Amino acid sequence: MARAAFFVLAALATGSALGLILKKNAIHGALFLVVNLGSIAVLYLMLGAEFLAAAQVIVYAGAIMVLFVFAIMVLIPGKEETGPDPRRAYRLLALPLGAALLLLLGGVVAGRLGAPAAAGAAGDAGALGRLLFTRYLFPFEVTSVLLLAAMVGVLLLARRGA
Amino acid sequence: MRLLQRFYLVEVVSGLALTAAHFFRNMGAHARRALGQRSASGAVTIQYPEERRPYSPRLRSLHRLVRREDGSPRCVACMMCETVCPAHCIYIVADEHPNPDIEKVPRRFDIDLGKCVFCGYCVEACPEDAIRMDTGILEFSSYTRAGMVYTKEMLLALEPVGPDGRPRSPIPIPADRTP
Amino acid sequence: MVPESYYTALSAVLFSIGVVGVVIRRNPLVIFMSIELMLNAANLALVAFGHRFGNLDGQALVLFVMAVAAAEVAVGLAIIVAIFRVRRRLSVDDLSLMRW
Amino acid sequence: MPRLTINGNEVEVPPGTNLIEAARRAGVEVPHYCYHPGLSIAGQCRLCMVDIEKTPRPTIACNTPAADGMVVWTETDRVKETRRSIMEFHLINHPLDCPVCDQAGECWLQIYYMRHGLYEPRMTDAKVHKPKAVPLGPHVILDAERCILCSRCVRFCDEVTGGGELGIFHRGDQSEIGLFPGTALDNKYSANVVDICPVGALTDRDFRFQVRVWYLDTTKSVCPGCARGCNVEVHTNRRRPHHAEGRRVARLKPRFNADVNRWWICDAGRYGFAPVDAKDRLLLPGRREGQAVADAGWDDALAAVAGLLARHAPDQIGVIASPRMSNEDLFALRRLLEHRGIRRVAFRVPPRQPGDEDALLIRSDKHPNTRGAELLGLDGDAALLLAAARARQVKVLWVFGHDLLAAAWPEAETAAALGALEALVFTGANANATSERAHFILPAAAWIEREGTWTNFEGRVQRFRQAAEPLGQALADWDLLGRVLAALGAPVAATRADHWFRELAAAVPAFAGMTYQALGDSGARVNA
Amino acid sequence: MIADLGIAFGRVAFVMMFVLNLGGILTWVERKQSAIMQDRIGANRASIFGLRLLGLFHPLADAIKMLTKEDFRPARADRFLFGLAPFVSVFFALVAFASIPFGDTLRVAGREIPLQAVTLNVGILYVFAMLSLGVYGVMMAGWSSANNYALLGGQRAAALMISAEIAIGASIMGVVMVYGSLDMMDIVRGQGTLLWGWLPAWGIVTQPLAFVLFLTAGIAATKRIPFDMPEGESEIIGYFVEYSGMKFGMFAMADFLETVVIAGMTTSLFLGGWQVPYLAAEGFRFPGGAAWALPHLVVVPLQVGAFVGKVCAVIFFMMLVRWTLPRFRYDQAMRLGWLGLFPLSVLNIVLTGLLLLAWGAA
Repeated sequence: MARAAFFVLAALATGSALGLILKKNAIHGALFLVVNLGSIAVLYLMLGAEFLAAAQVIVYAGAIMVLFVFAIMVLIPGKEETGPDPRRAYRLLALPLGAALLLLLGGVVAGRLGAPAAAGAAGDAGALGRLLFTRYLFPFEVTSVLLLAAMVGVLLLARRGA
Repeated sequence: MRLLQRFYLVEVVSGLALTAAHFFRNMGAHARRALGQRSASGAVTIQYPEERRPYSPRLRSLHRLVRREDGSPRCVACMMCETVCPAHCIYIVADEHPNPDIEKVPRRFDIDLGKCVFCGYCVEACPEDAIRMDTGILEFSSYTRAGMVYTKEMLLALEPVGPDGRPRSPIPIPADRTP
Repeated sequence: MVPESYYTALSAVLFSIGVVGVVIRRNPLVIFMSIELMLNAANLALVAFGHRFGNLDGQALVLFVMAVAAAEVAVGLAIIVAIFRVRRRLSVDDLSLMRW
Repeated sequence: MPRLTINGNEVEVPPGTNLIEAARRAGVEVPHYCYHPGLSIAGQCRLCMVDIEKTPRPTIACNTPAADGMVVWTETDRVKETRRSIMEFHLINHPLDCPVCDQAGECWLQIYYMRHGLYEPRMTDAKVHKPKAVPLGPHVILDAERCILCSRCVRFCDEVTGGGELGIFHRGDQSEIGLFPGTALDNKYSANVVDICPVGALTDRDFRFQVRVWYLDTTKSVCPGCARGCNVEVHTNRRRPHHAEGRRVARLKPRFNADVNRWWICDAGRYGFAPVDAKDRLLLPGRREGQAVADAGWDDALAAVAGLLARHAPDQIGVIASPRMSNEDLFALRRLLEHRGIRRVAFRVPPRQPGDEDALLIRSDKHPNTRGAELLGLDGDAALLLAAARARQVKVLWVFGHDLLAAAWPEAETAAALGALEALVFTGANANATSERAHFILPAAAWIEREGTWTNFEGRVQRFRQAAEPLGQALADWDLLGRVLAALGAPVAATRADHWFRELAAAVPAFAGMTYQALGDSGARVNA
Repeated sequence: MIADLGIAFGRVAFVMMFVLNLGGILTWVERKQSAIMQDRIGANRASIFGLRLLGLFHPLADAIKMLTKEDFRPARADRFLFGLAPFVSVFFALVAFASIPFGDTLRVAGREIPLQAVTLNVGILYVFAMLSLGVYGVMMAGWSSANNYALLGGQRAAALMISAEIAIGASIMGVVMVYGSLDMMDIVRGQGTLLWGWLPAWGIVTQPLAFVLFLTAGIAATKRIPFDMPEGESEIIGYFVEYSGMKFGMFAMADFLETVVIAGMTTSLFLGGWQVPYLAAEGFRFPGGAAWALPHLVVVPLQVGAFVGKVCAVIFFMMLVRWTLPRFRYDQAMRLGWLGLFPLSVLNIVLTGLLLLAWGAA
């Protein structure tokens, strides 16, 4: 049952990822990515990470991808990538290289994680929060500084004629 | 704006209080009416097709052609109304009247109500008081453009509004209308 | 129960697709989204490892990745929009200069 | 030359000019009813009163010749009072039914009453009733009540046509216009009395109740009815197509031209506009295949005709032009003939019955441009051309407008000639027996639908202007001839009638120096 | 196993029926309530055999009309997304209600059935996530219509929903902090306690500021008046201009469903959810010491009824707002969201934290 669900979700995730990189239309690509993110969120749920699943949907699908779709709509693309590609040969090289990377990663993963799973940890939000505010307190604070810096940077960039 | 108004919330609440007061007062009236108190009314509106207000005597409603005593139209096809009509919705074709003292008679007198703007200029312009807009009829929709064209015979068949403000003429239903 | 290696294999596939996407596409927005795809693949691997080793460090890391991704997207999109305003077209091949 | 002062302005007029004409020269209008410059002076209506200094009371201007040193005032209080009183007097028995009256909108009683009338009526007595809607003749209807007894119509019949059919009968307020017993107002100029009647007493049976005059548009034109070329106004009704069964031309009115028709026009010309809106108008270019006529479209039809002209030797092609065509059309045709070297050309087709003629206006030649065709050198023998067709020497014949089968020639011979042709091309506005046999039908615009010039029998070149859009896909002859020329590879620069006229003026000595501007409204004589 | 499946199906079916029917009936409520507020009579024309039933047949007539109308699609529209958009809109509005509890745990035949379609220990985040996904339907509709007005409407909608959701998310945090759980069932249970022995610790008592902020932002998230600038039906054209027939109806339906969801969330987070004041599992226990024991099978329906009643009251209030306030201008709504609601909800979080610390120390 769980295995079947995993394969369905994996197929969905892979298919939508392929859709993202193969669809000419950027809006379609973005919506494929949303589907991909959603299926990964469900995978998180299957891995017991309920809080992460919700955060994934809220932050990624609900905020980041909305920003993407918004930006695509504002820029109204669709005309790009229509002319002849001057670097087609280089780009086609990506396919064998990507396959090679996949093989490499597969080899690494297959080597390390062949053993059957131990009991999963409880992914409860309280525990996660406790961890964040004890062991990862410093990174957490640094992240807030990063977000602040990003916000200031965006404000500067968004000012017209700057 | 006062400082309090700037906060908006206070004004929102007072607005909500007003509408809510209306709601509950009217709801109470509806309830009392449902319980048999006929005088209670939760609405000030008129349920149009069933309830009608008497029209103003000056209301400009569907046109009619006035008849002589012998039933022929008073109209002498002088084209004053056709000329003055800002919507160009009147179509008159004149003919010789057998009585040389009357001289002219409309062979055709069509009003395209799909174009008419109900300005009443035709009534003002008529030297013979042959066209009036006093039928009290306001409902003459049609599913086709042709159904909006009222011919001489139809206009002659209409009667003035009765003393009760209700049209005495049968409300004309164009032939193409399906119930 | 699904073995964690399945998840990591899926993660590897998604990561490779993301890499290919970054290389073959010319639209900076799509490239950007491919990068997001790669980040997600990494996140999936992190959660799977965390599950495998029975602790929450993986999930904590994922949260940080998300925060960083959000910041990155905001800044990146702002830059792309700013470039578009100047260039009126979008293609990474035009963006080889550091100044414009 | 007497010099006189009218309303303070000095004006010099020829001797014998009356004060109305003198005032008109000074830019002053003196209201009048009975006076008409083309008729004798009656002094009947008394409206044209003016004040002349050193005279005790106002005097009628129509019967007072201008004298040197005269000082005339037309707008003194005394004059105004007199006019108002006379208008009141005229209206004693005139019915107030302007909306019904067909003259409304162009009625001088209306116009002058608005300007000079007494707006507070003082008459309380019943009006005298007289016969209404009495037909006087085939074209004129009398409403005796509306008559103000100016006697213009009586004088017209006495002096211009000489028939004397009309008179004023009875006395006092019972006076009325009528026919002398045993007569009818049926002379060839009878409808002119409608034009000169200042009120709605005499109306036109053809126009009566068809359209209100304020819906009409006016275009200056020339009558196409005979070689006289009377100047006319075409009154078209374009905005109310439901009137008069959709006919665009409501009526023709004579237009004053001192050198051609003065104020008059014959009835035949006045009512000769019917073909313009007739049912037999040719609307679409067609090609006959067997019995059926298929719509061809201009491009195909003109290409086919050009192909005929190009394929056959010039000697195998004949053209019968028409003296109804304008100078521009004929010149375009001449260019075409010159381009192909075609010599078999004619334009005279003898009518079966000779036309009537009189000393006033009517000419026996019923074509408006015979002189123009002669001047352009298109004269040939049409009978010889048909004989050549019968002998199968002419394979292609292009006929403009004529009905060859209705000509004076034996009909069987003509039919044989047409039957022997390889191709008959017909260009014209209306269908006829010849167009029934044509292989190609090219619809031409009627004269009111286009502009151009005609040369009348005296050699006066006169313009007619476009009054309406062509029906269907009809084109002016010069336009379709220009397109054929272009299809034959000849460069055509002219895209408007005046372009063709300019080329004509440059090429034909008789027309040298003429332009549309120079022709103006009254035309100009050719240099021959 | 089969019984479990049946129970799960029953829970989902109850929520579906509740949300869908309430959403459907809201079209009638909207007409009738506005009429009564405005001294009118309102929808009363649709009739079956002369039976008018206070205009209750109007939603039915609407449905028939929408189903039989021409389903128009612009020639240059993106075929797939144009068709998908209304479904996305309705879908997320519909599933958002899943983790809102409509009653306490029902114990019957030795089983414990939580009265909630899906039990999630991050339920509140789930609802929030589903609400935030609704914006995709709107944006897809605006973009795929190939109409610049629709596109602008979609952008307005997206901007509005983002700013509203930020405020919703931030104002929820205070509630989460007070009740110490992300599970909506826990939050509702937490509201069953009494403060000072007599005051039910509902969210509206413990988090009054958050309540106002949440309700405001929630109304904004439903895209209805006074926040209807994505699609001001009377003046400004919006993201579903090109839609007709049932697809148009689905967008309207999505708005109503979101209204129900927001009302359900408000009830659960601030109005005690299914809690009836002083009603515990065994029966009423009033502050004075009086008690009235009730059987379990009476208590639970009472609680479900309380939940339904509270949701209806909140919807009534939202309709009241909708028929009272004029529309915000786009910049005003943005200013309200980013400069009003969001900072205030952050302030609320800080204040709540300080108070909780003080409470804990005391």
